[in-house]
Amino acid sequence: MSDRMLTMAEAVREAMSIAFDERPEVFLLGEDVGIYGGAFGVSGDMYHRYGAERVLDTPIAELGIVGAAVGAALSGMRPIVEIQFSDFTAQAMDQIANQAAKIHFMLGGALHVPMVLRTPQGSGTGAAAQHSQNLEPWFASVPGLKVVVPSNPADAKGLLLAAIDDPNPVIFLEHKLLYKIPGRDPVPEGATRIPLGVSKVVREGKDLTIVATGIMVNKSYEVAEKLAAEGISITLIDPRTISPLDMQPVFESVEKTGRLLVVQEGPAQAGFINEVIAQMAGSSSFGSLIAPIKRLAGMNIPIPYAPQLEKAAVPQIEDIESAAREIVKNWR
Amino acid sequence: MSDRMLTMAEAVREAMSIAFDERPEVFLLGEDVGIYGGAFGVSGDMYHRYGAERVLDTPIAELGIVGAAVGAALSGMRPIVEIQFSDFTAQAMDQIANQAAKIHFMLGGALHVPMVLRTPQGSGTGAAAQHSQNLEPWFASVPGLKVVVPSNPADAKGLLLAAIDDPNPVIFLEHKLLYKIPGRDPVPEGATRIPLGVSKVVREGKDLTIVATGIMVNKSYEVAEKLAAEGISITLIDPRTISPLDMQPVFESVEKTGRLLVVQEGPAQAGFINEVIAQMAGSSSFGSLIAPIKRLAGMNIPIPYAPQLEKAAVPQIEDIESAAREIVKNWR
Amino acid sequence: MGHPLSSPEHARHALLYMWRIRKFEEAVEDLFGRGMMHGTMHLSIGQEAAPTGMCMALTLQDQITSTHRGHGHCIAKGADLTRMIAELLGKKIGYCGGRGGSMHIADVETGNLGANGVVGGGIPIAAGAALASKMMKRGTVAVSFFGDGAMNEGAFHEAANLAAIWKLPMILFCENNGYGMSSSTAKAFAIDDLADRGKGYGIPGVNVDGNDVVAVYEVAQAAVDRAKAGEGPTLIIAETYRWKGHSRSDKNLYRTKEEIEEWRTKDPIPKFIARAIEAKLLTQEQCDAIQNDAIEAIKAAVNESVKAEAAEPSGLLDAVFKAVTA
Amino acid sequence: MGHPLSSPEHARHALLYMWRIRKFEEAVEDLFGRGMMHGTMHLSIGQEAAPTGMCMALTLQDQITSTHRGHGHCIAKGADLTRMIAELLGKKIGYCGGRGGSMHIADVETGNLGANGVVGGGIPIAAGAALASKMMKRGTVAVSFFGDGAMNEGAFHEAANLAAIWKLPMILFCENNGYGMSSSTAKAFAIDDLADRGKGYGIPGVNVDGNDVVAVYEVAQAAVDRAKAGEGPTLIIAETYRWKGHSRSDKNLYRTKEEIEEWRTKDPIPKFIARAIEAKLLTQEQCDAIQNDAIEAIKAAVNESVKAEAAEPSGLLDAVFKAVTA
Ligand SMILES: Cc1ncc(C[n+]2csc(CCOP(=O)(O)OP(=O)(O)O)c2C)c(N)n1
Ligand SMILES: Cc1ncc(C[n+]2csc(CCOP(=O)(O)OP(=O)(O)O)c2C)c(N)n1
Ligand SMILES: [Mg+2]
Ligand SMILES: [Mg+2]
Repeated sequence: MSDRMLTMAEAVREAMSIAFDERPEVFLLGEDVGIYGGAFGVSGDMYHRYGAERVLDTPIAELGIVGAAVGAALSGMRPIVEIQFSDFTAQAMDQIANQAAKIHFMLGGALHVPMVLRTPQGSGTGAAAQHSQNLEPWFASVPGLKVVVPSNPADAKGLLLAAIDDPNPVIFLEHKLLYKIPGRDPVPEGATRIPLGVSKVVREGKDLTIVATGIMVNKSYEVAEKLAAEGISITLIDPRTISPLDMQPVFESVEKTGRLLVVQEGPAQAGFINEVIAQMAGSSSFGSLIAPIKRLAGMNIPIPYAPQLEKAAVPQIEDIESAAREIVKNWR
Repeated sequence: MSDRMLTMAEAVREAMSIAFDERPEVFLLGEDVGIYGGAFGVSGDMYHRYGAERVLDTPIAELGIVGAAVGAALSGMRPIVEIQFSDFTAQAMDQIANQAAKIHFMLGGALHVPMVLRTPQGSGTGAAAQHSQNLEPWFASVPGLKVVVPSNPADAKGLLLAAIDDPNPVIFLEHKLLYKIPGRDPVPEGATRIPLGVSKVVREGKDLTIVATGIMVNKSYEVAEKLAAEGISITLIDPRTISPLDMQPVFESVEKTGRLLVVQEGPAQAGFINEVIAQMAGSSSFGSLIAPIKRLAGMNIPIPYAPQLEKAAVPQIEDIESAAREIVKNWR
Repeated sequence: MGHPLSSPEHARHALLYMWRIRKFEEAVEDLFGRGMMHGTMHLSIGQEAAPTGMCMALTLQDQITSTHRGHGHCIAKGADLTRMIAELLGKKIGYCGGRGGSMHIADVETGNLGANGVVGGGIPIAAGAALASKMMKRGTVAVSFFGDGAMNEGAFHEAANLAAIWKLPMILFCENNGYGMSSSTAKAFAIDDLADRGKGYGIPGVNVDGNDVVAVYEVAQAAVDRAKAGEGPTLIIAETYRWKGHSRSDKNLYRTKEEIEEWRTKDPIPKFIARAIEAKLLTQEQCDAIQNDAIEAIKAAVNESVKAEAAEPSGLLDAVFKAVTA
Repeated sequence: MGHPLSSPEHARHALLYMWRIRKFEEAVEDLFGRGMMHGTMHLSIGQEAAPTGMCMALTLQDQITSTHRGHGHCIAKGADLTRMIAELLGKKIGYCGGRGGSMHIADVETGNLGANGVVGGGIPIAAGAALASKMMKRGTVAVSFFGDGAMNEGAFHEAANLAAIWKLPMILFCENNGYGMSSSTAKAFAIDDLADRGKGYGIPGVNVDGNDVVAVYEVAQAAVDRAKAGEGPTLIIAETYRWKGHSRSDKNLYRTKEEIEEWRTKDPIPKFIARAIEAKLLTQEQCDAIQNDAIEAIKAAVNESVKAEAAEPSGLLDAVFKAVTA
């Protein structure tokens, strides 16, 4: 393995570039993905390397461009469509949920939609309520979409390569705070794929199982390392793809630890992470639980602007730490 | 109390008419709500009774008309906007989730959006995947929206009156199979309101708690009556508003029954009903559970067309019955 | 294909396909009436010339997207009648295996990317198909059929602009039947001529009598030529009328009996028969035989479909995703 | 208000508000540069004449919806500078109590329904405000400010058509600064004249030099008169230019230095000063004093805001819904 430390923006760009080199039918379209290099710099120099035909700048028209991606996907291409902020998938939900997600099933398998929709999500940039959402429940609740939430550059690269290969529509949700920071692990060279639908056990422990997604994986990892020093031993599981969701490692872990903490950035209410809880609460591992399942998630509020408010709105490391400590201490 | 048995379409029309009579600022807009009387006949003769200015036919432009409702609501009116099928809220999600839901908070309370969005949802009419969805997770996961799912005409009337009074945006999801059937209870005359955010205990029992929404309340009721004869005694709770969600009666009931079955028509994965499970699994009543929490929900598939397939896709009475029986028998 | 009046075969094709559509719709109405069909139905009786004329300007490789009122497009593009009826009856051999029904029939072999239950939903998809054609240098065109009502959806706007700026080989084909459900174009538009919509995008807008299959073919062929020459999209507004209600629940409260009657006199089928006979391409007898062929074809399709095996719920879960092959 | 050249007071107002916008934006840039502000910023330096001219045709009761680049609209409509700066600094006294920031400032008292982080998001909202005005016979007009880029969103299309068919008292005011982020109008449109978009809706489209506050006022006043007379909406295309990058991350790779320099010579402020002096409404000295007034007003606003109490997280949960009163 190499020891290349990339940021997530670099890893995503590398995955796209590999796919571009492998297959002529892969192309990228979106607002300002061309000479501007993408609002978050993800496409970067791809416009210069691959030209305006494969790195296609679009007008500001999310419904139209996702629809165009769907139509191109039906016709032999493999579009990657970038939506500048995941909040603006709201404009494109018809093409995402009513068209892309349903076409294969509804048409009796006659057609399929090999499309990847990449979009940055999450808070922390001071961009307020319309630019900071985590809309996982919108996508994860729609049968026919695969939904990926990478938590680090190496996974992002491998998962994106698999997503581009996939014959089905994949929603790829990149946390914008992860774009500029390198991961803990090096990013392998070459076209190493990570299959969709396989959870990753990030670390193992015996007192508590934490399931976290996206940026919360990093925060939970820090907590796990810190609490290890205090003798609290934590298993951390990152589902990586929230649809399809691989619960097996969670069941197995909870059977050992008896305690479960689930963490996401988006609002608690009707949040994606409830799916983890529902599957757990309905499973045969249920009897292993010695504590109520603890859910730590964003407040049920739109993301506020001012930094001190924005921070309060989503789980911070200290919140995870105290939640973890509390469960282990209170339930023995 | 009167003994008027109305259908849900009649009850909704009655509530709108009362609000029209009470307040000049209430109006209805939507596709074909005028002379056509609404795609499901809900507005019926209101066009003739109130005129084209207050029962406003629109072009086919869901984003525009919801946006117009938002703007009118900001400017002193109280619009009721009808979207012909809830599937087409997909077109309007920006105005629903990014505008209506967030304006009050995001603008620091300067403005508010007293708007009701009424829309039929659900399967059972042979209209296939793009006309049959239950999109509760989309709305319930967005802070700033209130979400109502009435299960019978009397509740629909009282809840809609409260929704129109509410200074906040309310999504009102009417199951289309309920439109034409009378409820079990008579619909009171006059302007009786039912406050949003109060769950209803439909019947009480001691062996099992069922939480069901919308049309599943009726199906669960039948099951409860039937199983009562066999000595299985069931508490049935209808949250009525899924956001805000009133869990208190659920906690209290589960403390008595020790068993929980949650039922919804929409797909299980990331479904709204998971919120009930998550709150239960994290609550102090958790220890009262003697059985894993059973979730009964739609298959994770788009709704298929053919009647035999469509039926298989969502919980039927027999499914609820066998789930209920199984929990009670297997967990003692 | 070619011009409907360019040879007896072409004339026969035009007439046969219009009859097929008409007779298909009548059969559907009948099956619904007899309770053998489920769901709803959107009939295009009276509108047969528009898809027939448009599709005669296309090859099998050219693509279309269609609408809730899509039987005509599907038939005109060449779909198999049995698989269509079978779909409506929820049979395994139906185009969607019973999963889609009337609003989702697609036929990959004839380039039909599918009917669509969402008004306007197919327009951006057709733009994407046209984009793929351009990127892959396939030399094909993508036609989006839609109604007058769909033109007020954002989807129309965004797709039209994409087609214009990228000079896509696309045709925006509006079947203007005067109503979007109960909304007349007079109420839903503040312009008299829907073709003016093209001006906002830099797309030529053409009006045509949508009940004249010859006229429709001619504007369609010009638009196809333009698209294939790399000159970009055309907006075609074909004026037509639906004789039947919007769907089963329609009580026709928003229009007059007189209006319906008047349009019935503009029936596209006798209009073309007269032209074809006048041009000495077909005789009255041949025309009658063609009508009969269509009737027989639909009957056979219904009979076969009725007998076919019903779709089964097993396997639905596996049908959501296309399997990933390594 | 009235015509910028109709009196010394009017001339002073026009100049003062353009300076206020300019100096506000400079202050914002400075505060960001010094790390005192959070998030991003969209500056409208160079575009001051458009909102100033438009808003001089409005009363306090007339409403506007604004954009991500909304400081100018907000100031031109009459908002309090301190509460604006305070919002950007996340202070309790800010317009949104620190919850909204630059992209969500609204000011009910001056009829500003809010900036909007969503491109095109405010256009249907303005149509709704105009609808309310019409239904309530308030006699007011609603103006939606938006950029050239927003015109390709479905929201523009659907709202424009509603305004047209319902003859709403609305003005669709496009600040055409030539770019939507990095997309030039040449790339994003296949028409040369954006005002042609009006033709598809039956809405008159008017072009104006957006850097000439007098010319903007004149077309704006005509549109307001038309709207208030019940004749429906007008689309105004005001040609202007943003001197600064789209936002903080912009490296200006999509345009040339020469282009930026050329537009700097078309600065709306000296242009108006020359007109006002020529018309003998203001002297050079008075003009200098006005500039100074603006500078002082902004300084005072910054000073007061910096000292103000920060917004606190407590109470956020209760701020989501407006309380229901029985
Ligand atoms: C997005 C969306 N909105 C509303 C509907 C309900 N609906 C189905 S067909 C129709 C009328 C469509 O009118 P038009 O486009 O003119 O086609 P026509 O029915 O006249 O063929 C409506 C409103 C829908 N299917 N999709
Ligand atoms: C729906 C939506 N899509 C994309 C964006 C990201 N974005 C913010 S401003 C902008 C450019 C807008 O261009 P224009 O409307 O011309 O306004 P200008 O910035 O030139 O004032 C873009 C793409 C957004 N905020 N909203
Ligand atoms: Mg029509
Ligand atoms: Mg611009």
